[in-house]
Amino acid sequence: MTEHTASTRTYRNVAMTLFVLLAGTVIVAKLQLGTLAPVIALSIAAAKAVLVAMFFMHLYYGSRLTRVFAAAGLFWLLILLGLTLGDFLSRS
Amino acid sequence: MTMRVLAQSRGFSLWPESASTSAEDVDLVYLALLGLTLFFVVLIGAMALGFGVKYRAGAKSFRDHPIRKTLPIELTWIVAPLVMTLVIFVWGASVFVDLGTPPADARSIYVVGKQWMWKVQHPGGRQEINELHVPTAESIKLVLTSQDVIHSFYVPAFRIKRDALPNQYTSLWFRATRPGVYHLFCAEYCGTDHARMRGSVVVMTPTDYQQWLAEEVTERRSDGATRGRDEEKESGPDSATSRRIDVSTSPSAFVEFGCAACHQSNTTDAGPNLAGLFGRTVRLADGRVVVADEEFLRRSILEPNHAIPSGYGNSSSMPTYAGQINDDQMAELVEFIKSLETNGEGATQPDWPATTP
Amino acid sequence: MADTPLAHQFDDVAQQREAAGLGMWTFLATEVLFFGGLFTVYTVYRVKDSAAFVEACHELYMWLGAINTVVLLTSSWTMALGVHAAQHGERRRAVSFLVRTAVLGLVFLLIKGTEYSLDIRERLVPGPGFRAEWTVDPTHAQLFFVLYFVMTGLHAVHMLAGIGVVSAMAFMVWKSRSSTHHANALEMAGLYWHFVDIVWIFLFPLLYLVA
Amino acid sequence: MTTLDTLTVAAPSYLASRWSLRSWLLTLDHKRIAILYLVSITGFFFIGGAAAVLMRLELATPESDVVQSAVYNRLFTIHGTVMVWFFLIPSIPAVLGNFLVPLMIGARDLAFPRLNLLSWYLFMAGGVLAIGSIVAGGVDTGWTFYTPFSTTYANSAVIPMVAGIFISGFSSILTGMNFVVTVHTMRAPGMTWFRLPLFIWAMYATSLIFVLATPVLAITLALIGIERIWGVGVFDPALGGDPLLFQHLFWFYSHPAVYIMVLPAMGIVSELIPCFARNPIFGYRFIAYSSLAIAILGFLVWGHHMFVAGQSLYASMVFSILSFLVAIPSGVKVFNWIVTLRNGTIQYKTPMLYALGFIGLFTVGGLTGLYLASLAVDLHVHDTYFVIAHFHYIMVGGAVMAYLGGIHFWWPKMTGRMYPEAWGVFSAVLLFFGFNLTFFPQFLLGYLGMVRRVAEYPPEFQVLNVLSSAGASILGVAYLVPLVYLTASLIRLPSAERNPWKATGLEWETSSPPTEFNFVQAPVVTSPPYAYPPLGAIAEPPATGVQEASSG
Repeated sequence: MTEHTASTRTYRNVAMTLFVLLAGTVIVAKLQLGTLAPVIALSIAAAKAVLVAMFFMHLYYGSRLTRVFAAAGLFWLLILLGLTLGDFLSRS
Repeated sequence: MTMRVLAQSRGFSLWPESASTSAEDVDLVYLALLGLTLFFVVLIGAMALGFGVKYRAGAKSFRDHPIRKTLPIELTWIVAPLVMTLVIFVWGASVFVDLGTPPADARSIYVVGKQWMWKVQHPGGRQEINELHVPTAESIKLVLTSQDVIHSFYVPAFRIKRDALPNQYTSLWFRATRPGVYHLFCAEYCGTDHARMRGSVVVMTPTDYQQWLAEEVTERRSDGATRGRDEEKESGPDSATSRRIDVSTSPSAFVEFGCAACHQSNTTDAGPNLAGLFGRTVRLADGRVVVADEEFLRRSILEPNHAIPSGYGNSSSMPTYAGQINDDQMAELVEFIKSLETNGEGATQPDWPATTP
Repeated sequence: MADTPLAHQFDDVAQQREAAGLGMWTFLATEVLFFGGLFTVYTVYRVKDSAAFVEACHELYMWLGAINTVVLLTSSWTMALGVHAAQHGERRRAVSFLVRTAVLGLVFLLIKGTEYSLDIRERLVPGPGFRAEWTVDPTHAQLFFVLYFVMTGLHAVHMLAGIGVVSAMAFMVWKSRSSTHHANALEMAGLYWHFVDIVWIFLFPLLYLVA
Repeated sequence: MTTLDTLTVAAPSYLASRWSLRSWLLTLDHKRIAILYLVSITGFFFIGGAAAVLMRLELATPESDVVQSAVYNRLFTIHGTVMVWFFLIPSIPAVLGNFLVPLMIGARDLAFPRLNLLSWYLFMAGGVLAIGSIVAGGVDTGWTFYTPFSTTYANSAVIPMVAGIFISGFSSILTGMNFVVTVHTMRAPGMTWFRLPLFIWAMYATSLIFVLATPVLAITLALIGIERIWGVGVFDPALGGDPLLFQHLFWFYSHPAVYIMVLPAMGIVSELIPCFARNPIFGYRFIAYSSLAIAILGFLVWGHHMFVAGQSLYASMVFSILSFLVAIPSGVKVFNWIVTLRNGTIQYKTPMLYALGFIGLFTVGGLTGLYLASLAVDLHVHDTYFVIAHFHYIMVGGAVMAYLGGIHFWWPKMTGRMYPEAWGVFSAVLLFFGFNLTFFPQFLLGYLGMVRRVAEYPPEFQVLNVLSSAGASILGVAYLVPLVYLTASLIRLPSAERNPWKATGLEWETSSPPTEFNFVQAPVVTSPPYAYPPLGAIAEPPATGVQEASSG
């Protein structure tokens, strides 16, 4: 049977990247960038989440079906968030 | 009392009365949908019945009709209904947009829902409970809010309905066509006596309506109404003449809460000039661009910080009036601000910077 | 993993393993929408009442949040290493990483608890005792703290469950003869742990960095 | 009895294998869990039904004379909550789905039998809490729990009811998870996706909704609980919240929930029509894909519940057009079912009558949905009896008709007994007439302007209300009749053959009732479903055994 093939070195690299991203997000927050700040902070969070999901959670090595399942939750969350927010943002 | 009259005047019927222009618009879309429904019900019913009889077990029917290609058939019953429904969508949406956009000259009446009654406040301060008198042939805009839970203002004869939300203004408008007394219901379940939160809308000819207005005024005067007479005279629908904010003609709430101290056109720039504000598109300090409608005015009084006009810093020096001002006073203030037209000075003052010149 | 026990409804171990993986991901999809409801509430109010939320957010201890993020990211790392060790038959290593993961989880909760107690002292708990002095608007500041406590509280409950599962797994792997015996279950526990980590990855910027 | 093969004689049926109470309460067998669900939801159905009977009794006159408003408000809340969460949502999935999904795909059980049992216990725990809230004085919020009424103003047992629904939500989630994983991983050799029975496609689509929508309801109800218990604001406008946000979250679940009810019903009808028309189903792939289309589109239309609630005009437009679109895949199904009748040899047995009744009533229910999707007309009919009539045509005329059709169809498989055909036909016809008499007048009432959730109404609405109440009494009888004869069939009536309908499908290849692990020999599938032979072949069963099924 095939095993998930991430090596401990991959894990270390991922973890280090995660720490760097965290440092980045804290620094950006301290820079007071105004309206841009939440966008950057959330983009970095998304990048971190993708790293964790792809490597720690083995999505990168997983079947396409598993990835579809992982994406489904996110997709439906976007439906909920998008249409709800759409209402509030388009009120006059 | 009117309820009883209402009850006796109505018999069994299968079609609701219609007494507004909106009723005709909505009925037309409804009839179109009814036609669509009949078409499909007859089509499907005839097919089911035809096949059902012809191919029943024991019937000696020919059962070897060739199976046609599936795809063209499937596409037919995907595309044809799609086109029909899209037509109905566009039609229904355009009527809805019309019914959601009150004409500029509409007369505003404030309606407050509370468990379990409707309070109506006419411009000028006249009030009714569970009754709404309106003239025919004039656009009426109802500005709705609620004191407690969500209610919904529903007049079947006008085919219109709008939820009244606590802490927020919503609105609807109509133009009544036929004098008469019509049901007013609360359509959103609101607690124990929701079923009894009923009233009536009395539609009158313009002459009768003028007479009714006069009666009301006389009654109020003989009752020793607390409000000044100037205000009643001034804040009628035609009174929105060009003028400055004159404390002597402004409603008591405007005086009581000291609005004039900052918002008078000729004072310092402590607060923006309110003349001509209503209905304009204004730019805010945080870059947003909003339309100053009733809801905007209401919220600005309760939460001054939610929208600070560009040029007035980042936080408002105005205190919040939340908890101090009641719905009647709010309606009065909003109506008063609406009645203020540009007084000439507004053009030179950058108080409420418009987005377009 | 020939020594993974096979339940009666499955034909073979591969099928069982696939079912478990899909089941776990399905469960995580429901968790995404469970937290997603809260994220939606938060986002809508953040957009509607941004000024009050920005002011309220300044009251949080950003550094404690950042440290906690480090703790959780590290725990995800040790969890991944624990699963890796179990799959490669290194039983002792697996147990040690699992214990480290659980301990890091406890450290996270400890820091979070400290932060809660500071919040309580500063009258940031919604309700009658909520601090009244806010320049923008106390009502919406309170709304921010309701969401802060609900979201971090729900996350903490998930952490508690995760710590329980990881500790139990550590015990079972320690007791079992072969580390691969529980590798499949351990992988599922790992998925859950990483998911809870991801939730925090989003909670941190949303709650602490909105300014 | 002669058709029982030697294989099944060797192993006892799932019903006969063990008799103790413990063997039922701790069973991991999907078929026994299905029976547990069947018994419990039948109980809930009659609790919800009793509330409906009292409501219709009260509405026979314009005044509140049978019960006062306060009681009436509790009655419609009981009716709504119990029927939605404790009958309709679990009805087809948890009873017929649980029983049939493994059988139809040729598996020994669901992927997670323990979770399956847990889901029944969660369901019962939720149900006990919900009933407890009724005992504790009732709830008067309506099943929609709109804020701020439910959080601040309602003076009734909201918390236990919300907790009960919260807990039973996890039962839905577990069932959905189980089905999704089972369909993906446990199909018999040769059972490709396009050889799956359409009931399985429908259950798969339903499970997607279970898994993806239910958690949002759970967290929303949890927020209601938090707001109510601690008095802090989440949705209460007085505390800075927005009640429309609650409505968004609530309908994000509760609109797709309608498809949880009707998709499985469509799955059943897709099984019944070809079987009793003795004809392969027309447009298999279109029916299969339309289930998925409904499940996905169904998530995008919730805002049509909020056209008059203060939602933005633009959002309303988007939700309106999407609501129109969701009608298309439903229409595709109806047309395909009808055309399946062509060239067939139609037998009007009880399940077929229910299936045809479903098509008629669902068509009316679906088309009247367009009125509510249309922005202009919704302005008038929103929150009136028009809405009540519409969704009862979908949920009762649709889902309940199909559920009863399915129960009759698979009754021999589930219990090993036949039901009395004459009584079956009688109650199906009675149900159809009773239903229409109850709910058709409500369309008229709605357009006349009678609002929902009222114990009192203007007297000019009385005639139609009396008609509706009269229909309800017929409807009530039509539900009691099957309860009686189906129960009696367990004791008195003859045993069923393995395949009394000469139907295709793996569930008919095993004994009636099946053995504990369903198939003595693992089935292998080699042909598409619904291979009903054309004319004349009706005398011969299409398949008589596992091996023959796999080759033919």
